[in-house]
Parts: sequence; C-alpha cells; structure tokens
Amino acid sequence: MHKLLTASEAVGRLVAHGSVVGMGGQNINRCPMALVHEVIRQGVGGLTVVGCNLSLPLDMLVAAGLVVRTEQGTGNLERYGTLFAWRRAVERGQVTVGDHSHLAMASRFAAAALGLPYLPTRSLLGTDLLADMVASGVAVESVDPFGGRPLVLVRAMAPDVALIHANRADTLGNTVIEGVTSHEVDMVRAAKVTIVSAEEVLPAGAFADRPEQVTIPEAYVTAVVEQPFGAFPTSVYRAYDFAESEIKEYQAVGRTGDEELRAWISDNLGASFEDYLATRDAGGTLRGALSDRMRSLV
Amino acid sequence: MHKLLTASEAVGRLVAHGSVVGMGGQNINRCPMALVHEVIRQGVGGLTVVGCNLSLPLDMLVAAGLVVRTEQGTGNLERYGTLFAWRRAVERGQVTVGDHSHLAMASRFAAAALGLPYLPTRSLLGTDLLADMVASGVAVESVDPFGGRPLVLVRAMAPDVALIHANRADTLGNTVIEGVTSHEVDMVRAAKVTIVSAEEVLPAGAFADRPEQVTIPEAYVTAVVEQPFGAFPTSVYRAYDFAESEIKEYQAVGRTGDEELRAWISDNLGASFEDYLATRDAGGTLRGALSDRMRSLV
Amino acid sequence: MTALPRELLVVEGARQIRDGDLVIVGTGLPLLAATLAQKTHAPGAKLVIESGVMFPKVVPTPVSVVDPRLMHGASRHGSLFEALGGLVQRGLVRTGFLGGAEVDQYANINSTTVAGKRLPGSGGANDIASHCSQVVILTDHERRRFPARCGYVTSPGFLGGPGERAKAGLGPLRVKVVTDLCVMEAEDSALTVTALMPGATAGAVLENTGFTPAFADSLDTVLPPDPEELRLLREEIDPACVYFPERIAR
Amino acid sequence: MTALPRELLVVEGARQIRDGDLVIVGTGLPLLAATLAQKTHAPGAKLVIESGVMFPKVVPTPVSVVDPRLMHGASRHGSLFEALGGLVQRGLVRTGFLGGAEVDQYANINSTTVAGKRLPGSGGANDIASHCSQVVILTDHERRRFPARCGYVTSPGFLGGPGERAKAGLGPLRVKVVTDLCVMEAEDSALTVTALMPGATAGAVLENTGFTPAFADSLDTVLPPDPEELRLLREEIDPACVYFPERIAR
Repeated sequence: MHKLLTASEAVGRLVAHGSVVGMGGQNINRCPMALVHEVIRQGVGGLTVVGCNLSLPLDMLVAAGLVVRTEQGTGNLERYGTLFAWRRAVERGQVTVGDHSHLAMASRFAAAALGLPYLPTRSLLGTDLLADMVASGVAVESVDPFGGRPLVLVRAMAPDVALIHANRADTLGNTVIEGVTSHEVDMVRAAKVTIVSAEEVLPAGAFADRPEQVTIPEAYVTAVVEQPFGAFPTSVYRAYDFAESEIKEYQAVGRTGDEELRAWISDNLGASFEDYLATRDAGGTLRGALSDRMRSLV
Repeated sequence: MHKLLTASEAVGRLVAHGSVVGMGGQNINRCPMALVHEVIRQGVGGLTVVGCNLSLPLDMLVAAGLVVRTEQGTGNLERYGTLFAWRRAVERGQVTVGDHSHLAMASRFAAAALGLPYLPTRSLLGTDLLADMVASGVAVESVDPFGGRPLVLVRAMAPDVALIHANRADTLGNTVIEGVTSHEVDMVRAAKVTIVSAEEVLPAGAFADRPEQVTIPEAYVTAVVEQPFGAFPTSVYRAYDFAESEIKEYQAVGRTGDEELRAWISDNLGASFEDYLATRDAGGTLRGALSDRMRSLV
Repeated sequence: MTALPRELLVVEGARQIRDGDLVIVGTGLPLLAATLAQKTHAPGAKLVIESGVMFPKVVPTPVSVVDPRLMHGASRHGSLFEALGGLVQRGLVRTGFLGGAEVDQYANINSTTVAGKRLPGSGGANDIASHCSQVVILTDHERRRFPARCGYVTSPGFLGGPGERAKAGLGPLRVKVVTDLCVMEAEDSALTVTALMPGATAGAVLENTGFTPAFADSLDTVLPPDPEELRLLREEIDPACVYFPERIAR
Repeated sequence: MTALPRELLVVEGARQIRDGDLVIVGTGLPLLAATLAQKTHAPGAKLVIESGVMFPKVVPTPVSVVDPRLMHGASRHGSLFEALGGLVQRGLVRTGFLGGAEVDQYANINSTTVAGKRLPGSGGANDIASHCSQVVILTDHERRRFPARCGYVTSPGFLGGPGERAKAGLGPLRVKVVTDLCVMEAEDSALTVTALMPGATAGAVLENTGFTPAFADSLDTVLPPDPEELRLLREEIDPACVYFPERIAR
C-alpha cells in the first residue's frame, strides 16, 4: 500500500467524526500542527483528544468546536499559560475531561501497545485523582497477589488514530524522532492507525543501514506526509526552536475569547499549511532564525 | 564514583556467591564471555542464572560447577545443538530449572524495570508451562477486571547483577548496543547492579551529541570494562561475526562429558581474556576474518 | 528436476503465507519457506524475528535468530519485548512457524521435556501459538513426534479438544502441519489429513502417526514444486546446503 | 548584594539537594534551584525531566520540560514512560520538586481544580509525590495556597494524616515547603514551621496560612545566600531574568 499522502488526503481518509485522536508532541515541542490544521479545515468534529500533555493543537481544535472530550495528564503551555479555549469549554461543561497522572496515561498507551487490557501502577494511590479515574471506569484498585500491597490497574488506551510530527520518515513509514519522544512511541504502537508528518520524507529503506535508530518502525505507520516546519510554531529538536512570539500571540488572542480565536483561525490557517506559513512568516525570516537558534543549542 | 574497572575488579566487587545473575546476549550473539570467564576464574558459585535464551556462557558456568538454578525461555545453541553440561546437570537434578516463554521472561524483567511487582500477559494460558510457573510462585492466573478475560500475571525479576557486552560505552556507563537488544535493556534496568563490558570505552559524554542513540543510560550502569572481542566466539553486530569453528569445538567437547569440558576450560581460559584470545587465535587471523566477514554482512 | 522430500515440505510451507502477512519465524526450514514465499507469490510478506528484528532483507543463510545475516537491511533492530509483546501479543502477526519434539492430535506442542530428556524449552513458541491466528508446523513425519497427547504442553494448540482454547482465554487459531508424508489441518478440532505428499499413502501416514487422524473426504495431493521454486531454494535461499546436507550427498 | 525574596527561596531550595541525588524537576524556580545546587555543593546531582531527558547539561534558561535548552548534552533522550516509570516509579529518583495551586496541612497538593476553576492537572506530580522519598515545594506564601485541606487531592502528601500514606500503599516521604516567609517540614505528619526567612515573623506566617501550623521549639532562621550563590543565579543560571522580572524592575 502506498503510504505517502498529502495532509488533506491522510486526514480525509483516516480521521473520522467521533474519532479518539491520540495527540503527539508535548507543550512547545513537536506538536503535529500541520495535521491538526487539516483536521480543522475539514471540520472533523465530535473528537476525543488523548495525550499526556495537551497544548496548542488541542486548544485550536477546541476553539474550532471539534472536541467533546479530553483524556490527559495536563492541559497547558507551561510558562505561556493555560489553554484558554479548553479551560472555558471545560468550565462551561462543553468538553468533559478525564484526568490522569502522566505515568498513568503513558501506562494506558503502553498496555494497548503490548496487546494487554491494562497495566498496573503504584501511582495514584490515596488521591481524588484515583477516585475520578475509578468512577470513569479507566482504573480499578487492586492488590499485588505476590506482595499483598495495594496497586492500581489502568485500562489500555488505543486511539482510533494517532497524529505525530517527526524529523524524518521514509516512504514505508519508518520514522526517526530526535530529542525526547514523550508518550508518542507507545501511543502510536497502540493506535489503530497513525499519520506521521515529517520535516523530510526519504526513499524507502533510507534508514536500513542503522535500524537501531528507527524510533517507530513502518509496521505501525499508516500514512506519511511531508511537511517542512510542520510543527511550527512548536519546536523540532535539531531542526528549529519554538516561536515564542507566535505562541504569545495565540495566547493573547485566546485570553480574549473564543470568537477572537475562531477569527484568528480563519484569518490564518488558509487553504494549506504552506499558506499558513506564508501568512505568519512571509519571507521565511522567522523560520530561518528559529533554525539558526536551534543550531546554537544542540 | 569511578566506573571504569578491569573485569577482575568488577566481578570481584559485584558478583557474590549465591547471586542471581542476569545474563546478557542470546544464542551466538553478544554473550558477555569476558565477564563470564572472570566469574569462572574467581570461582563464584551458587549462582542462579536468568535470561531469555541462555547459551554458551551458561553452559560454561554449569560445567565449572557454579550454577544451582536457571530461569529462562530456552537453553540451547540452535543449529549448534543443546547445552550439554546444562542438560546433564538438569537431568541429574543438580541444576533446577524455571521454564518461561520468552515474552513471559521479558515481561518479568520489564515489571522490575518499571518498579512494578508484576506485568500481565495473555501468553501461557492453558499450558503445562503455566502450571509449572504457578507452582514455582512466579505466575498467578487472574482475570482482566475490565473485560473479564483470563490473564496471567508474571512476577517481577530483578537480578542481583546483570552482565552484558556492548559495542561501546563511555566512562560514565552510557552504553550503545548495535543490532537487536533481545531482553537486555529491561534486564539491566531491573538489575540491582550492572557490569557492561564493551568493545571500546570512550571518554565521558562521548554520546552527548546524540542522546537518542544511547541504548542504556549511565543511571543503570555500575561498572564498565573495556574488552575488545569480549563476546568472542559469539558475534557483535557491525564488529565481528561469530566463530563457528570455536562454537563447534566447544560443543564437540561438551558432547563428550563434563570432565572434558572442565579440562577444556582450564586449558583455555588462562589468567585473563587476552590470554584466552591468544590461546585460541594466536596471530589474530581468526578475529581479523570475523571482522571482515561482518563488514560484508551489514 | 525432482524435489527432495524436505524441499517439498519447505515449498508447501511457503504456500501457507499470504501476500502482506506479517510472519514470525525462527531459522531452519521455516525461514527458508518464508523467504521463498517472499520471492514468489508473497513479495509483500514481512518477517518478524523474536530477537527484535523487524522486516529484514535476509542474507543467505542464517543459522540463528540473532545471526547478522538475519539483521541485514531491517526496518528496526529492537527487543524481544517489542517483537513478542508489541507485534505478536498485540495481534499484528498473522502467521507463526513452529517446530517441536512432539505435536499431538490437538496440535499442542512439546518442546520442554520428553521422557526425562531435557529439551531447549519454549522460547517464543508459546507466545506465537497463543497470539498468532495461523500456526504452521514443518516436521519429519515420525511416529514418536505425533503422540495422542503431548507428555508436556509447552505451546497451546487446541488443548484438550474443541472449545478448550476459548475457555482458557486464547483466541481462535488455524493450524497446518506439513510433513514429508502429508498435510494435516485443524481449527478447534483434532488434526485431519487434508492432503498427501506426492507418492505418499494414507497407510504410511497411519503407520507413522501415534494417533489415528481423520482423513478429509476429498484428499488432495500436494502440488510438486515448479522448477523456479526449486531453483530459488537451491541457488538463492540455501546455496550452501546449510539445511540440505542431503543435496550435497547426491 | 541583598537577595530578593524569591532568590532566597531558590537558594534554600537548592540546599535540599544532596550531592549524588537524582532529582526530578520541571522548569521555573525548581530548575534554577537544582542547577544552582549542581554549581555549588552538589556537583554530582543529576537531573531527570519527565519528558524523557536524563542528566542534561542545562543551557540558560529553559521555559518548558521539552525546551531544547533542557535537552542539551544529555545522557539519554527517552520517553515519559522511561523517566516516570523506569526511574521515578522504579525508586531511583530521591528528590522531586513540585508546585501546585494548593498545599494543605498534610502536604497534599491540588493542581486540578479550585472553586470550579480548571487548572492544568497532575502531569508527573502525582507520580513524583507517590514515588520519591523527598518532595520539595517552592511557593509564594499566600493564605489561599495553604488551606487546611485541599479541595481536590491531585498528588499525595500524608493524605488524611499520620499512617494514611502507608495504609494507601505509598512509601515513606519527607516534605519540605520553602516559601518567602518560612520553611515547613513534615514526615508522616502535619507541616511544621522549622525556620523563618530572614526578617519574617511567626505572626506573618500564621496570618498567611489557612491552617495553624506547629512551630519547632528551636526555630532556625534561613541562612541568607552568599554572594557567589547570588552571582551564579543572576549571571549564569537566569541571566535574562526569565524568572526574575522583579530583578529588571529594580
């Protein structure tokens, strides 16, 4: 099967209304912005978005009115503040939330990645966080049959579709990620289908001389999309730093309100991610500066 | 703490009588021969040897009379036959055996690597293999509380000391393995202490420009030993092929009997691994040929 | 060109692989069969090796699951846990090839111990038999290899009989046993002889089987290999006769 | 050179780190404290970041746990599961730094929701509070931040009181809360004020705390930073005043 598609083809074929979407990236790093923009352009709604830290891509999807539920460890942009659209939607009751610790969420993905119904964890014990997870049916309290100590079992999480952005992929789907991988490898191995967008797509077998360095093997990848700066304004390790000015602007708009965010989205997303990049960074000077800055950091 | 030691220092400090030894390598690949020879030279006995596939190093330890129990998925050399000393000792009842499937054994290491008392698996169900594991207290039959299906829980296995051989390490213990890693990464993360022997030991931070490529980070490594051809006569991917003639000779001796094996060991091991290499391959022509052959295969 | 009995076995084994299958194999005849399938009707079949090798381009002729010849040009070099947990237990590997000292009438496999004799043990076999949806067994047809009931069940076929696999919590399975005398198949049932090897007789099968297998009403004869299959096997896949010493003998 | 209140907080936070400790931190003041400790009394202390960074050589000044400045020169770039499962839950990380909207008298932390207001959530905080043996909390001393009981317990301190942590199945913990007014400590107990910041009074502490903390009989005063500590903090660790806007203000 031919895996190399455009973002529009891949999202059109693999992201359906009501899907559970496994969101790649974390905070200001390697968020799959190009793929998420395409979900917004195609208006695929009723989504449940799951991940460890959910940040910019979730907030845009919520602002676009496409999200009904999130399951995550955190929703924020750290120093750049809360996710305003998400927070408002949650406080209004328009989006329901399943809270987890990051290890609990990572364990749910790992369970599904291994074909198991659950994984145990010794986190969560004694807290309201556990009580909520038990109430929502994603955790049960248990006892270690070997040592007799209390233990929590967290239910496998297998997204309908995972969206991630990587440094490189080959046309077969073999994917190389540089820097940390957060929760992404197990999330992808757990997902029913996965779309990988990459800074660069190389010929089949491009990594076959160093298979240890393949972060995610083709067996788990359904579609590959080539999109340089596909994580902008978030960072890609060794490729470009995050664009603080862009994130601050989005947050400033987000603080003002949902209407303003929707206006920002329709003013900026354009017909393709290239359109968007041209709108935000006409001459490419910002992108050039971000690449230079990254080179000075690694 | 200074981690760079000789094999004699590392084994002397970290392998004690009665230890549970996590054995690296598999079949004819990357077995920690230099470290195992040193255990034999120092006569550290009463050992329980654990791993997935146990091969040449286990058989030598058994022939030397140092092993009381093994827990593994397989004990053999595939095409090169059974482990004669181990098989005889098991059939005589001198060595007790805990059988596992390879996934069950890998899951036991992974549980300990994650600080968990057990991991679930859907293997083993319905078999005598499960009955034996339950009887020996390393598995219990359970039911998935989410889906209601039968499930097996396998008990965490944390070796007292893990022994592995790698392509490269730095003096801090950061370790790079090329080719497959079998069960080794989780076994090392599970072990109380770990000795890594490596073809080449590099200065501290040698891999800091590509941290994704570090197979085992320094946090899990207690001692580092430099030993070129430290896996001989087994292979090290991209460094040298396995020495079929050497393995066949050992097996021919093994077939004849334990006395003969002990004689072979005392005739060949010498005072150091360099001695042994000089005895088996005086001019280094065999080693040269094995390196050339590997270059033609990768 | 007439095929040797064990060559027939490899060719018929290859025919069990569908194009696009993920196939987990060890070394020996199963690896030859899988490689032959890739070079003939199943170019899209992908190999998974329990040691952690995913989708290698095999260099002739590996003798171990960690042989560098089996790691060449792979999609990934990972771990046992990735291969047997992340692919096999995860349900992504359709077909597994297995061997064993004993295979009983319900396709259970013993690779642990026979009559007090210590054997290698399960390795990945139990995991493959527990999670793949098709298991193929290539073996010489000897009476001692086919007891009514294994002395020790290392890897599950249909356990005590129909329904028991599901009762134990295992998924559905299709088993095909290919020997130098015949092909036997089972699906939640006892092994049934569905085809004979060219020249083999039902009598020879019964004589060399420790239980009394049923025979399919329409008993096929296995198609002999075509010359190209034999050429690939002899010239490209095992040119040094690593697994066919009898070919040198001739 | 006199220290700003929040600089004192960072310096006292750094003092909680022993040489050789593995320390898990996020960004902000805790990262400044951990970096300061490495540059002073704890050169052998190693940083673990929940995103999967192990033992980085921090470049000033990261604003995120995935900031490239926090990935520089690391021992390994791994995953959340490796950092929080393989190191923290595995018990290899002694000290964790945490923040939170509310910290109650039993050192439980709320970072999920306050009075219907949605907060970011646990992240790795619950995991760190469950598995580290020492938790250090750096926070401004405001009454609303120190209720008698958190409205929602995201991360466990001593839960309902002495013995409850063990009853829940959690290991022993030592908590140190460092504020601009004082240092509070607890070990299977309620938080007790053990030291005051220079110039702070017991009255000010009581006035700004939502519960009534006990005071240690021998109440210490926190040692002011020495000039070198301040120099490191201002010139090497946060030269751009990313976390000290008030330093520019002056």
